[in-house]
Amino acid sequence: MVQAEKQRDRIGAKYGMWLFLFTEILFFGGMFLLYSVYRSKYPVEFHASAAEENLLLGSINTAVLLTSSLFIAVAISAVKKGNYRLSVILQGATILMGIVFLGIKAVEWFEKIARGIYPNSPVLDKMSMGEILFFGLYYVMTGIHGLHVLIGVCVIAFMVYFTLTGNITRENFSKIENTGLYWHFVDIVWIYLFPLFYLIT
Amino acid sequence: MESTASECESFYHEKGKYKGILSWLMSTDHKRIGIQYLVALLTFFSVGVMLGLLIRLSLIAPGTFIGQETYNRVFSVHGIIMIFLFIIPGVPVAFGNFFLPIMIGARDVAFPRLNRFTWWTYLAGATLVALSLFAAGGAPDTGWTFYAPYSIRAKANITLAVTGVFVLGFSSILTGINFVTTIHRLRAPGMTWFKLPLFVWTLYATGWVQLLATPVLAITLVFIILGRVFGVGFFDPSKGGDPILYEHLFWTYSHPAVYIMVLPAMGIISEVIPVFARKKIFGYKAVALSAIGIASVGYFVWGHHMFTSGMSDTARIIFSFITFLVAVPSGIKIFNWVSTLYKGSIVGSAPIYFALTFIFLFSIGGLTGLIIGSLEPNLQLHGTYFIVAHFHYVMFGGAGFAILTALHYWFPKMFGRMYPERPAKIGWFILFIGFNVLYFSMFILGYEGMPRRYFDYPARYFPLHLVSTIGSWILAAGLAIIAGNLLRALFKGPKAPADPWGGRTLEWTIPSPPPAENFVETPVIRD
Amino acid sequence: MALNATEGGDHIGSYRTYFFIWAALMLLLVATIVVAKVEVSKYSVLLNLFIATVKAGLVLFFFMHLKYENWFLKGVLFMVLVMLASVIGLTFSDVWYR
Amino acid sequence: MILGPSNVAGKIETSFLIITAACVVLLVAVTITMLVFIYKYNRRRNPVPEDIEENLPLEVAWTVLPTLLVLGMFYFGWVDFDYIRNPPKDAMPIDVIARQWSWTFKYQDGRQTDTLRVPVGRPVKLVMTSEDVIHSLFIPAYRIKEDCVPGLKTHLWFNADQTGTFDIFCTEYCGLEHSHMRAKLIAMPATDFAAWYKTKEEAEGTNKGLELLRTKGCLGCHTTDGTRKVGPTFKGLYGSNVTVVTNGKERTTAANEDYIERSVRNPGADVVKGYPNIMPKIPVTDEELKEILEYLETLK
Ligand code: HEA
Ligand code: HEA
Ligand code: HEC
Ligand code: CUA
Ligand SMILES: [Cu+2]
Repeated sequence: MVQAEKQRDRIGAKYGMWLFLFTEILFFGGMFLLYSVYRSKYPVEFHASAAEENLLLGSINTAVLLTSSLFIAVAISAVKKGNYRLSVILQGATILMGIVFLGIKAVEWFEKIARGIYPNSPVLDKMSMGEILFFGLYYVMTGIHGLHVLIGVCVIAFMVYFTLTGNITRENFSKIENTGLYWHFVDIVWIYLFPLFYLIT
Repeated sequence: MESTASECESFYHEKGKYKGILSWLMSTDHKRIGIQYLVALLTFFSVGVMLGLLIRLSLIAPGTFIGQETYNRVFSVHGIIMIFLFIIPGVPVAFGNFFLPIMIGARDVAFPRLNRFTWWTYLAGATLVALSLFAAGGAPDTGWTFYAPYSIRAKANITLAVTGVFVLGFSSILTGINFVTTIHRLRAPGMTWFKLPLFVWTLYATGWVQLLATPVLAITLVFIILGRVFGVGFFDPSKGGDPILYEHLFWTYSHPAVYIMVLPAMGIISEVIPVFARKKIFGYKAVALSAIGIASVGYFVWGHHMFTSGMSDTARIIFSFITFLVAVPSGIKIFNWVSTLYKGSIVGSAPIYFALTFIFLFSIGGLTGLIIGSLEPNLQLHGTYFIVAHFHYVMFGGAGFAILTALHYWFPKMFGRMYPERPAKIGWFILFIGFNVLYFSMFILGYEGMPRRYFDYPARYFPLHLVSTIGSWILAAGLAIIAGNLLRALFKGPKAPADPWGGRTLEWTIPSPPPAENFVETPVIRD
Repeated sequence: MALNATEGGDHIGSYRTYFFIWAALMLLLVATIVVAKVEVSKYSVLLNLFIATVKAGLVLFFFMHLKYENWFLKGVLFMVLVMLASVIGLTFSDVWYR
Repeated sequence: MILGPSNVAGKIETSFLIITAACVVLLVAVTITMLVFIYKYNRRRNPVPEDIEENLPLEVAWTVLPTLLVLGMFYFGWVDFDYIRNPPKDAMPIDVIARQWSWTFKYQDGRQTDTLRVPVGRPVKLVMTSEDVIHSLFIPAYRIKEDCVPGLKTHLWFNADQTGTFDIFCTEYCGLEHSHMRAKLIAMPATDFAAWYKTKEEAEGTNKGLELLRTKGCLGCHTTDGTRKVGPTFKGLYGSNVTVVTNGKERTTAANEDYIERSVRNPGADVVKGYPNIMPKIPVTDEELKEILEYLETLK
């Protein structure tokens, strides 16, 4: 294997990104482990609590995130084809979708908080143990996922800047390609969170 | 230095973008980063050693030197520093950084700037841990395992310490990613997988463990932080949580972590033994693949730390069974090392003294690991000094002695100077005696039922505690001689040739210390 | 080396494929909601997770180009998932039999 | 088969010795081989090394043989494990409650003690739990231990074969006084035990109040002899003047019945100066409190 040029080992960069995603899988894996154990311990309570989630908002959010994945995928292809204008527009659209997602998430959170349901709240602590755990997991898992979305949005904002300044080109697209991988991964996590919190009723 | 010296200056003199101290702190050169890691590690290590000696001192007369509360904080901090600041990052970040690229014939790691960044994250994490010692509230007093629900209720600065460990974990993950990518992408032409030096193989296996295990620790620590700050009760029984689940998550990381400590250490031994036996390693492929074997089986044995935790009997039997399987690849390594000596022509230099001692001490540590990995004896020995003895034998007798081996073996290459042999061997001898006096008595203590993390104990355990403490002073004397010897050589030692030992790996083909970009021409490996 | 045989990055995904994948994802989204609401059977939980896995697979293989990557990445990804599954499985050997 | 002071002790000892012996043999074999090689193939005696790269049969041998060996060791660790873990149906149950930093043992008839008394020759099953953090009950002489986990019931069982007094240690780190969280196990002849079990009054500690302090775990943190533990001593407390911190302000108050009642019912309200605010709220009924107060009065 030839020693590639130091700065431009695109395949190396991609490997690095995939490796990072593997660590993310296990990071979220820890949470899914907790979820599955507590779900198996308190099936009835989890069942009931999931029914309280706002299915409409959850579904919209899933659609939003899936669409954003389409945008970023096309944006990357556009870079590779040299169509930078289209790429910038679609990256912008991805950011927008990300923000919409976070907005809707915030609405859901605040609606719950307004009802007094949040970790350690007097209302929640009076509920059954299964419910305490369900909502605890809900906040932690969607919260950490939301944090990932937020980071993604920021990173894509940088990519827009790089595309505009010519730092990302059809020859040198590692950065945006890796950003895309990250964004899709965040999408995949949500693909699982959605049924676990909204559908399993 | 030898002939090539004139064309390429050593990396110590490299003229970079920055001047003075910044030329170190901002450098992305893997060798400079490696040296900086080494300095940081040894600094924390000496703090850890002091605390260890303090533990021993306190144990011969509980209450005379330090109080109960202080004792609890001291052993916790001793554990946290030794594990998270010293021995887990240890070999990879110091020696791995310095030698991995050279050994595979590369100019640097795959992501040099990321490498720089990990050093800073390491320092940030270490700083947070250090802060937790001094901030109001007091140093953590949970033990290095942070068991819930105690760690969620205790009043000390646990949040701070845990955040620090989280950051350190992040640094460890990034190092893993960097190394794995480097080994995949930057091997010199002709450097096929089965021509890789064995040290590189172990770093590769370690890299994967860092990558796949550390995130589990990260999320576990996040749960602890959330529990303390927001009252999320995942491990709090009054909120339905299950404290045993914390133990599962913690050990899912922390058992593989013991292989992060020992695998690269084994790599060092695999390098040193053939060089000083002046022949090739016996069963190269078996040694290389057993590293992968240890890494992958080691992922599934974490439950052996929980045999008396209230875990189901079914799980205990499964975990004990898998635990025994880990011994097989470790055994393969030991057997191949010993066979390498066969028909060799052994040169008795300091590095091989340490390396062979590693084999002996690690075997004791590992074999006692099997005793406590058995279902019945564990009922007796868990939570006693037997465990303390086991892990000091593997961590310090194993990984620690490998670091000493590496320090002596690579000292000429890293610093361009030779050290005198005699004091090194005298130091080795005292260290060896002190080590066994210190820790072997702990096996007996543990067998007799002395619990660990005990500030105070029934009088019948006193004699052995005293023996152990005396051992700790002998040990410290040995270490002082070794450290003094190396420190003196650093400034006064004669210049080292490119290849003082007759080593066969690539680092010995370049001058000591290596030039900035390692190789003038990318080496091509042939048979 | 075999590692270099094909590399996903060289592949330029066509807009059309992406669009179809997106459409499929949307359909699966509708499907999963229907499955959950209609409560086809007591296995709807499993069915939902299965649908999620299909969705994740589509994203992985097409959006993330895994289809065009070499065996190494696919193999390692598989290994990671098996590892995670085993960790969960081993934990359940405690949780279920306690 | 080795015998011990209880049925399980000998079994565990046997398994320990078998496995340890195997390990020692291995260690000695490896070490001696190593030493012989170092001696024979040292540079002076064998100046010319000879490269031997591989030997497949050997490699296979030391993969397969150790595998069989460790399976054997695993087996010896396992043989009696199921016996040790599964108490017989007729075992006498005793509830164990662990808390920071004391033990309470509850017998079937509701009787509570801080010393575990068991009859020789009869299986005993300990059903254990904790009120706060994780503890672990360890009887070194019997070579068994098991964690006491809050929110969970764990168990141990044994059949005492010899009379005697043995240590009980807490072996899971549980905070400040972990190393003093000890108790005694007294294995007594069955007849003595029956006699003791029948007497409602505690033989040595005839005082009801003292008995309560002991079983409620107060004596885990307080003493009655004037020495300082985690909390202030009870000696001379009643009727004295104490300096306490209330809502961050220091004040001096008389230690009368009201004060002590408040201290027990709501420990965080007045915190004695110089002590940490860690006393837990331990449920105490009014009668019990009265007994305690009566006893404290005698400690003047
Ligand atoms: C470097 C670190 C390191 C390493 C390498 C190991 C290696 C092993 N450890 Fe250890 N261990 C620790 C660090 C380490 N450990 C620490 C820190 C703790 C305590 C944590 C805490 O609670 O604070 C611990 C605790 C610990 C426990 C839990 C005890 C308890 O708390 O109840 C157990 C139980 O099974 C165990 C087992 C093993 C085994 C089977 C190995 C095996 O990998 C060993 C394999 C090696 C050999 C077997 C020896 C060499 C081989 C031969 C000589 C060949 C011939 C032998 C055969 C084929 C049988 N360890
Ligand atoms: C790498 C890990 C490491 C090392 C090196 C040490 C070193 C020492 N340890 Fe240990 N120890 C732990 C990790 C380590 N420890 C852990 C994880 C715990 C558990 C904490 C807990 O319960 O939470 C523990 C707990 C522990 C206890 C039990 C406390 C208790 O349960 O109450 C004791 C008691 O004596 C002890 C003593 C010592 C002593 C005297 C030393 C030393 O001071 C001995 C002196 C050391 C040397 C002389 C140096 C050896 C040289 C090298 C490693 C190479 C470096 C080379 C150079 C600097 C040149 N330690
Ligand atoms: C975990 C340790 C702990 C336990 C168990 C405990 N205490 Fe305390 N106790 C303390 C501490 C520490 C203080 C001093 C700080 C304070 O006042 O809160 C204290 C203070 C007191 C005081 C006030 C003493 C004074 O000098 O003014 C009384 C009375 C008291 N405890 C009674 C009890 C009784 C009765 C029990 C058992 C039912 C009990 N304690 C159990 C730790 C404990
Ligand atoms: Cu209770 Cu330690
Ligand atoms: Cu382990």
